[in-house]
Amino acid sequence: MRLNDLLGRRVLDTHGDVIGGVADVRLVQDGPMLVSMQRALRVDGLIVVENRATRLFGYERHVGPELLRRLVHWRLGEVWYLPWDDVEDITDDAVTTARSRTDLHRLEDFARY
Amino acid sequence: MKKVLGVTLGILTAIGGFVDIGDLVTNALVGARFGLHLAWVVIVGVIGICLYAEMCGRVVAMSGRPVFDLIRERLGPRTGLLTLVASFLVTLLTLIAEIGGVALAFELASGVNYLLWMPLAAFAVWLVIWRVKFSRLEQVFGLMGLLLVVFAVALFKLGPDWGELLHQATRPHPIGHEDWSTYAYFAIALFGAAMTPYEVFFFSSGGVEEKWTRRDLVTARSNVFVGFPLGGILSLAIMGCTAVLFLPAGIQVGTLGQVTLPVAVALGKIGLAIVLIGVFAATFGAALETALSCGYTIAQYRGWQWGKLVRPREASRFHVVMIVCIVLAMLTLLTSVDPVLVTEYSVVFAAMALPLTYLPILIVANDPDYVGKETNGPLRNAFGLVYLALLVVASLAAIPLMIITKGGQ
Amino acid sequence: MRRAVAITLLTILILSGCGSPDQKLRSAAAQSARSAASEVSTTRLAVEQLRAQHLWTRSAGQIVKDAEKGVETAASSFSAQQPSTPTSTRLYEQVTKTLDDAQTAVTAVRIALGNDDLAAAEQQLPALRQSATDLSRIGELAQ
Amino acid sequence: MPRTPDTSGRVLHAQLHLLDRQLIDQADGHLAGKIDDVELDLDADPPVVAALITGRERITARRIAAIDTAVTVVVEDLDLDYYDNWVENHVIAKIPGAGDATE
Repeated sequence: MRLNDLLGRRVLDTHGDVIGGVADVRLVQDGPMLVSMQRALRVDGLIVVENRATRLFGYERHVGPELLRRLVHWRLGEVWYLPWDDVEDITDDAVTTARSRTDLHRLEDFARY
Repeated sequence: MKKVLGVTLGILTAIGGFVDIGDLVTNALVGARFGLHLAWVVIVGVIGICLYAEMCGRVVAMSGRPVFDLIRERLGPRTGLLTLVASFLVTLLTLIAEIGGVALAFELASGVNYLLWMPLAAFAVWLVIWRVKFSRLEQVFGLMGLLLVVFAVALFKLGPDWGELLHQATRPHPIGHEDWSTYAYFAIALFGAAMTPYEVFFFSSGGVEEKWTRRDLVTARSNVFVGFPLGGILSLAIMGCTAVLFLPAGIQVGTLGQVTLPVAVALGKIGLAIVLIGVFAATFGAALETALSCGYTIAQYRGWQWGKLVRPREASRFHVVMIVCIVLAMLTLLTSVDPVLVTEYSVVFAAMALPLTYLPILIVANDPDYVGKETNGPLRNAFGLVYLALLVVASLAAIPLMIITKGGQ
Repeated sequence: MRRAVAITLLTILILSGCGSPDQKLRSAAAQSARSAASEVSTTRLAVEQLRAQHLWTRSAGQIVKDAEKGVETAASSFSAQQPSTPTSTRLYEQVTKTLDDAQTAVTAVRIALGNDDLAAAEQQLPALRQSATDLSRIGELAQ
Repeated sequence: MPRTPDTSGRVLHAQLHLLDRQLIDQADGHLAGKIDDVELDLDADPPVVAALITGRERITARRIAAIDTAVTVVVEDLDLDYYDNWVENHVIAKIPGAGDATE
């Protein structure tokens, strides 16, 4: 699957309600060993934003002029983190999760790196 | 000692390199029409370019990434492409104006029509880019551009009423037959001339060409914080000269000859010779910078090999872009369009392209992935945001004002 | 009835925003005169500096050549105006004559410099000064 | 407090850190295009980044040598310079001095 196809795709919760769109894919470099003696980039989960804008400008990481970051976040609405285990299915026009909107985790609640 | 020399050389180069045809024409024109009543815009513009050029220099020194890499990374391919088209067209327009400026300087010195000089100037620009090392090209034309200091000398020699000049400078409002719309229009033109986008493209790409590292931060900063303001003072001297000489006589500036006339009045033939060499160096140097910037922006957006630190054949697409641009500039000038008029429009269009160019710089200068611990402090960010707001206002107001004032008439 | 028509016409005229035809012509005259005055004064300055040996003949010639083009542009843009009342016709004729005088003087200087005849160019100085004064006066007619 | 994601390895964001980044050839340090897209293998266990896409070329994940402000890759037999070479052979090489260093 191509990243550009996944970005911006609708995310549906267990009730079939749209909760937002895919904004980014979180990768962790602890996958299987590759030939080049590096570990593969494992897909850890999806960053989902309420207003389906696809550009976060990297602001999920709390950098940048405060005012600009707030402006971006205000446009994005809620930002959630959807761990890969919670992703149920990816179809041509939507990503579905087993969770319901109310028990999604906000990205901010996860430890920053 | 060698280090001090390097820093001094960098500063001198920055002063000479700051002034180009846009600054020459816009400052002279504004001085003749508004006196120093718009001088504050030059100061605002210089602070802005210092602020953002310093961020660029820091990002380059810490990460090795030039500005257009950042623009595509942070704005994505689509908005990035929009920024590319806008800033590329403005830079090309500036290149046309600079090559025209070189030819006009020769016309003034020789009395031979500039259209005959123009192909020669264009060819020389290409040849220097093709054959001469980056650092040499920057230093030679930067240092020769310093000759424009003659404008400051001329201003003293003209013996102006300094009190009157200060009086004008501290009263920001239109005078005589001008109204607020032309006042605002030329404020945007001056702002665009001072902060024109190719300056950061060239500055940051130049940092990569010269392989800046963390150790070169001092050089980068001294160039920016000493060189650019002194370049700004040169701009003000040009404005002062026409304010003293042309404003009372009701002379409006529309040709390069009129731009240089105050120096001849004050210092005679020697002054004229010096100012013509200075104008040649400034416009020729800027023609090199804009031609290179045309190549830098497209190559950096597409990820092609670019730069003068490799042999031309290793960066073939980069060189082809520059050749095409120089040929386009030549063809445009052959339609006998007035280069001074092209300059007047180019600085206003520059103002329009600015916000999308400077936004990614501000974002990345805060990103530890790029600059490590050297992120912007709160003061820099506050200034950065104020300027971003100013740029947005100028960019939105540029076209309506251009229509209302019929291009500043 | 007649009165109603007159009022309507007046309203249209005011609403159309271009003011009376007289005013329109005055404003065009002022603008052309100001740009012509600029070129005439540039020529005057160039000749004076040449006399003081502050300029090369070639450069002065180039400056005057450009000024001549500028005066021509100003004169031809004004001559395209359409005077429609007796007052405007009078103004039109007067301004056209002043612009013509300016053009003649600048052209004479250009020719003199082309022939390296500084004396002939200097002879035009009084005419240039007079022309600049006249043009400036017209320039004050409107904003 | 929700479970903190497993952070034993380095954390990257595909769009932020990979997409639209500059590619660099590890062999000679030359610039080799931009990352136009990233191919994810979501059916693998665990799901991983399978390849980087630039223009028409596909760079498999095992060729990635380093990910920094630019991404260094092992190019070897990949033809990333196809267009650059074409322009070089048909235009630039024909101009005198194309192969010389500048002075």
